Amino acid sequence: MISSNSAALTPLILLFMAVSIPIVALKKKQIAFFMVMIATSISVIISFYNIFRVLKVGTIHYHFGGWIPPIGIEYVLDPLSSFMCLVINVIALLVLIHSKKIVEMESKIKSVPYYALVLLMLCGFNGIILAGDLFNLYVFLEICSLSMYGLISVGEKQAPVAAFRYLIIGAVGSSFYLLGVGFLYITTGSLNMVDVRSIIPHLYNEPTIIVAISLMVIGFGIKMAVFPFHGWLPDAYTYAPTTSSALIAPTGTKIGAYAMLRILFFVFGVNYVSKTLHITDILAWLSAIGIIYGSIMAISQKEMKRMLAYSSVSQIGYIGLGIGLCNPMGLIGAVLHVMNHAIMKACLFLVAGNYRVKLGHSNIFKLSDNIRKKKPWTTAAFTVGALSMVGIPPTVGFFSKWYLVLGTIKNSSWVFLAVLLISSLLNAIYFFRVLEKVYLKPIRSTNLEELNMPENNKKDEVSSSALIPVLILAIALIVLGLLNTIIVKGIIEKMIPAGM
Amino acid sequence: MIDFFLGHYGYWFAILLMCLGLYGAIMKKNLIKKLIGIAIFQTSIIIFFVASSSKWGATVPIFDEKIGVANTAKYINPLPHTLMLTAIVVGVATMGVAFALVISIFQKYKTLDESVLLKRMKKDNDI
Amino acid sequence: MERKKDNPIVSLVSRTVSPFIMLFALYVIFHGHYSPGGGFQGGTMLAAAFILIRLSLGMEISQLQFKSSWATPLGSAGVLIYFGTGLIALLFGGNFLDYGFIPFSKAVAENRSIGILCIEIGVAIAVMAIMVSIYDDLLEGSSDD
Amino acid sequence: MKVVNYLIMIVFCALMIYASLGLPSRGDAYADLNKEKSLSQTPNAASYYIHNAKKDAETENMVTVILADYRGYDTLGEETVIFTAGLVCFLLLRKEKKKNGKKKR
Amino acid sequence: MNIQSFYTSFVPLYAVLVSLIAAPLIILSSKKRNLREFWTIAASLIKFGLVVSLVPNALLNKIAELSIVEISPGIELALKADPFGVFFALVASGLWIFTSFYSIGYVRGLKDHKQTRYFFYFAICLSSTIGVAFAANLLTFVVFYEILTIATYPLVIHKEDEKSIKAGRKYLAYTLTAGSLLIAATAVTYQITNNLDFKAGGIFENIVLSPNMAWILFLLFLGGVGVKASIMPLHSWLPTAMAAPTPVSALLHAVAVVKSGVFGVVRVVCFVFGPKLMYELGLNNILIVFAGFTIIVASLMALKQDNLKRRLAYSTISHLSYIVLGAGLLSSAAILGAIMHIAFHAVMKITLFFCAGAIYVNLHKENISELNGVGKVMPWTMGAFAVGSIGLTGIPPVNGFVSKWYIGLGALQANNLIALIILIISGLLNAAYFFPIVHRAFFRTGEGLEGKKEASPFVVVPLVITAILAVLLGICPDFLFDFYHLALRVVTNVFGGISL
Repeated sequence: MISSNSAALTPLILLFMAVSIPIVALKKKQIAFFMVMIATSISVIISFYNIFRVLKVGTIHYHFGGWIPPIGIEYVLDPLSSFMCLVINVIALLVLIHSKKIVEMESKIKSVPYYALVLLMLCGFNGIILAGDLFNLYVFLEICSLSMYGLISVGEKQAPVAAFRYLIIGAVGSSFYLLGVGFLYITTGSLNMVDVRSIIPHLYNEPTIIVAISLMVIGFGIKMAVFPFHGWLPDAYTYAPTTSSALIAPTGTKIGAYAMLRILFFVFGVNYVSKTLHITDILAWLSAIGIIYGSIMAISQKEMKRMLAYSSVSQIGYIGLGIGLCNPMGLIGAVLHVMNHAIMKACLFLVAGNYRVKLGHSNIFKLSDNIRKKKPWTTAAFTVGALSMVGIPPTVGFFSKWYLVLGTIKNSSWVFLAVLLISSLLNAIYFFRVLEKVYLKPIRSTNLEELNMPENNKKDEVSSSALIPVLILAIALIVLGLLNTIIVKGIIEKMIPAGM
Repeated sequence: MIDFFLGHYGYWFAILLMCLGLYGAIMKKNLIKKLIGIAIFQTSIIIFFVASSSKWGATVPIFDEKIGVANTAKYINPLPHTLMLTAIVVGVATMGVAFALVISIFQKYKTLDESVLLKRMKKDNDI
Repeated sequence: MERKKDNPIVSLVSRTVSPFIMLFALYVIFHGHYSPGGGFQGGTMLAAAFILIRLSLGMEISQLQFKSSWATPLGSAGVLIYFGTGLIALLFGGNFLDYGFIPFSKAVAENRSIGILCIEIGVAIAVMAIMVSIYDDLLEGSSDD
Repeated sequence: MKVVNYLIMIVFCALMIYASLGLPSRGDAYADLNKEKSLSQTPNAASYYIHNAKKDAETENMVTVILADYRGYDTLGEETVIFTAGLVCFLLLRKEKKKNGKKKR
Repeated sequence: MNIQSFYTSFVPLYAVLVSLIAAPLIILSSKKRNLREFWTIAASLIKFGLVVSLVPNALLNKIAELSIVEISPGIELALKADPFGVFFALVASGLWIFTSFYSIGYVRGLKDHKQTRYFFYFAICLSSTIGVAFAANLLTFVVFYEILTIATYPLVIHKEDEKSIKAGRKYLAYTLTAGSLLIAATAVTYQITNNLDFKAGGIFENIVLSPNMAWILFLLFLGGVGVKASIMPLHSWLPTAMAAPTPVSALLHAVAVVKSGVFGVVRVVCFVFGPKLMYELGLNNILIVFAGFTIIVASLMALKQDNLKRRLAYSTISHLSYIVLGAGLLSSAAILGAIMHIAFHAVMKITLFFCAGAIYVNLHKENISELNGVGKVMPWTMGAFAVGSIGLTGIPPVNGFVSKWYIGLGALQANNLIALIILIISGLLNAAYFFPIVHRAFFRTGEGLEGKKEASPFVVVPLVITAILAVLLGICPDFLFDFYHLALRVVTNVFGGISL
């Protein structure tokens, strides 16, 4: 029974647990955390199971209600979706382990609805990833968007404003997507992705299709914060509570990227979007601008979380560029970078959260080297994450960059090559700025004696529940870097859509 | 020409509403007005969908013994209606969340004007 | 903030009308099979009935009718009814939400009809509870204290 | 900034009008979305619903059948959406109750 | 090609891993100084032993090859102990022994801070240098090259004062840019040839390459490896990096970093492009022009430096360009000389840096103008310094003469008189900037030197040994380690036969 339904189980289990939390945790709030743990662990196990099954038997279609598409709704479990599911769920599990103490320590978050919303958001992510139906995707997009607004808004004082601005632009984005679906439905008469893919070649010259695709691209562009639509992101990530930003930053924008990829290549067709409409070219150019813009903005930030948020804008550009290159190497780079960026952003945001919890701030200019003495492991993890961000081998950051570089060269797009190389230098600037602060003695410090007092330098590492996930993520960056070929050859190469 | 106009003016009204809604959502400074814009935008999409489902001379999609089900032209297309039921609920939910956010913004800043809000946020940042 | 004295007409009318709204809501829910209507529409009407009482008689009295702390669990319960219906189908060997497998009666079509009814009820409960809970929360948030 | 916003509006409006020119006439019962078979000869969902809703679920209201059965998963999602909205309001606005006031409220 | 028998051997991997394993041990024993330094010494000795064990087979052209893990589809992280790699590894690991002993004396003498960090990164640095030496393909080369960049950074900023931090930033800016260019070049190469394995005679040997493409590619490579080889105008990080502690400077400028740069140049010339292609397209001219320019200008700039270490740095820049010049001449004798100069210059320059460090530790003097009469106080040190100076000027019997001789021979072989003239002029300039120092030290009387003695044996013994080694290698280039035959083997492999 589990094997025949495993394709649909991850969102369902997350949904079930999320819905039961308000009932079960009515009397005892601590249960909420354990339920979250159970739900995410199970979903991770099922994701692993799914990925192996997909590799064994190929694409799996799951029909809800037993109705065969296009009558009913289906879930599609192919290498791409199973891989994304795994990445998202594993990251979520690690971040949530970290959240054990942090959530209640930070501000006064009500843990019961908070954890329920976390699970709902994950359910939304999983639903989007697996969806084989355009409208079903919209519904789950809304689930995860709404819970994201909620999760962001309980942070600092400014958080509701950030969440509201995100809500406005997000609502416009998802409405655009819905409108796109509307045009697509009116023209093709179908909502199923596979079905639409088979119908669309007959309609390539219709203006409605062109408008539908642009609306959808704008919609997902907003969700993935690609360059001109990134406005909501920095505020939202900065003011959100630690757990939220560590959950949303690695996963939220990736979902937009995934949906973009899915819609462009698996619904409209590779040749159509790249050769006829040149939408991928536009995406690539916007991403390239975003890469540079995000990096430059990150350099000018003094708040660590804000810096990481801008660096997200730039890293999303990498993914968008990889999609926009529209060749196998670019796609491999993009998908690998989705995983890579998810891991390293989770790692970095968790470290920023750890600092915030212990120091009460995460202002780069107020950091000094006694934080390293106090928290050597956290800082080491941060270093690995930063190096991966810069693209230093053998971290996986180097390899995703390598594939992207190969992709740009394949297309002979030298400008993008230059952008990729320049951006890794810009990344180096803003990360080494932090590393200098964290590792080196302050050069001009008025209270040097105070800093050197033994009690100030005593080891004061965060609790193990907050430390272990960070370390796992950091180690994963190196291990996955060395083993990236297993992933690339085993899964990512199987995702490359026909016609690429 | 006239036929084309008659066949499309319904869409155009929906499009006009969309533009109105979008205008409100991105141009207005007041948060409530923005929300009204979003609501109009979402509603116009609903109108657009429902308009697409119509068929001249057809009846509501409820099974009728006298008509039978052999001829689909006798019932209007039920699928957009179903989708829009969902979209309505999504819209309502978005509005609920949005109002919750607005209230919590008002609790903290005592204003709903975006430009003032941004200034105060900046002030909070500097502290 | 000083509360204004209750207007007897308002309270009387709303108390009278509220049960009828509920009744009509139930009709809408259960008649969804045959005419426009269903869980969402009925659920919102039910919620409207409760919110009417909350509006006219104030928070304290309306708590006797429907406690706000129950709203979220009740909403959960509504979703769970829906979910459970799908799950039963799954447990009896079908796909998720395949009501044909629910062993209510022999005929598959009839099973489906009953399944639809079940989930309409679930939807109605959830929508009603959540609507009331959103109303309560918004009210609680906007009242200064 | 304002100019850009106006530009966005105008572009959006123009885009939509352009798209609407390609739409089938409103009320055309024989447009693509209402046909029995799609262009690639796959069954058309809407027509299938009209034909089979009564037979499949013993229910007259086709919208209800689609909502709750054919596309029941959407509806589950939609219910979850509204549940999410409720939780967000809960998270944001509901005040923590004092211990003795728990029973009273 | 020659008869090359390949056999699998783990020795190169062990050679890389030895110091990598030593690194965590060093950290773990940070409290016990003696144990910590024992690890360093042990690792350096074992590493040297391992590398020496590869020499006989390398001389027989039995190339030990080992692929560790596939890091990109079709490209493996592979190590190959070919004669050239063994040659460089021999230089690096051999001099590491001296540097370790010397470092111990140095940091203890200065009671330096963060000694554990210092030894830790030292070990990693050496690991990556050996990795660079043994890299079997370009991507592996890039990986280790980048690790080397990062591992050297903490050593450059070791003092943690404003000057060294600025130097570190400059160092990073230069080397990371170079790394990016190298990645781009590697990717382009991969796109063209679909093969990145180093091959004597060049990867491009049998591939038709358009001249424009070849030029762009060569410039990219040159930018990539040229920064570390500090070809002018890419040299300016090197004098600033003098802010680092002396052993680090010795390591940077004599062994690890700059030598891996010139090693890269020779790799690119002989093993990527191949002399034939270089000659056909005239690519070598650019090398000759830049190298000649650098030799003269750097020597001139060395003349006007008063800071001893800075003068040595400029001398290094000029001597590195000897090697580049040798590679650019493309004749067998010139390349033989260039390769031998890698080793011989390393021996001489490390002697000089040790001397500079010894003077600094003992007398706290950094400037040449203060060195009056030092030779009387520290006869051993200054004697070694004199030997080094003589060698760098190119006077027999010190080893500098041998390599210079071959380069000169190569210039004649290539009918390049200008190169020969440059060599002669530079020899004179070398004499002009080194001999005054010796003269000052021995023949002038200084002040404030009463009661000063020779530095600690930890410092003096290594430098005396390296000086003796320099002389011995000058008399018999094959002494102990078969440098001459190894170099000859490399040249034979590259040219298929040799005519001197």
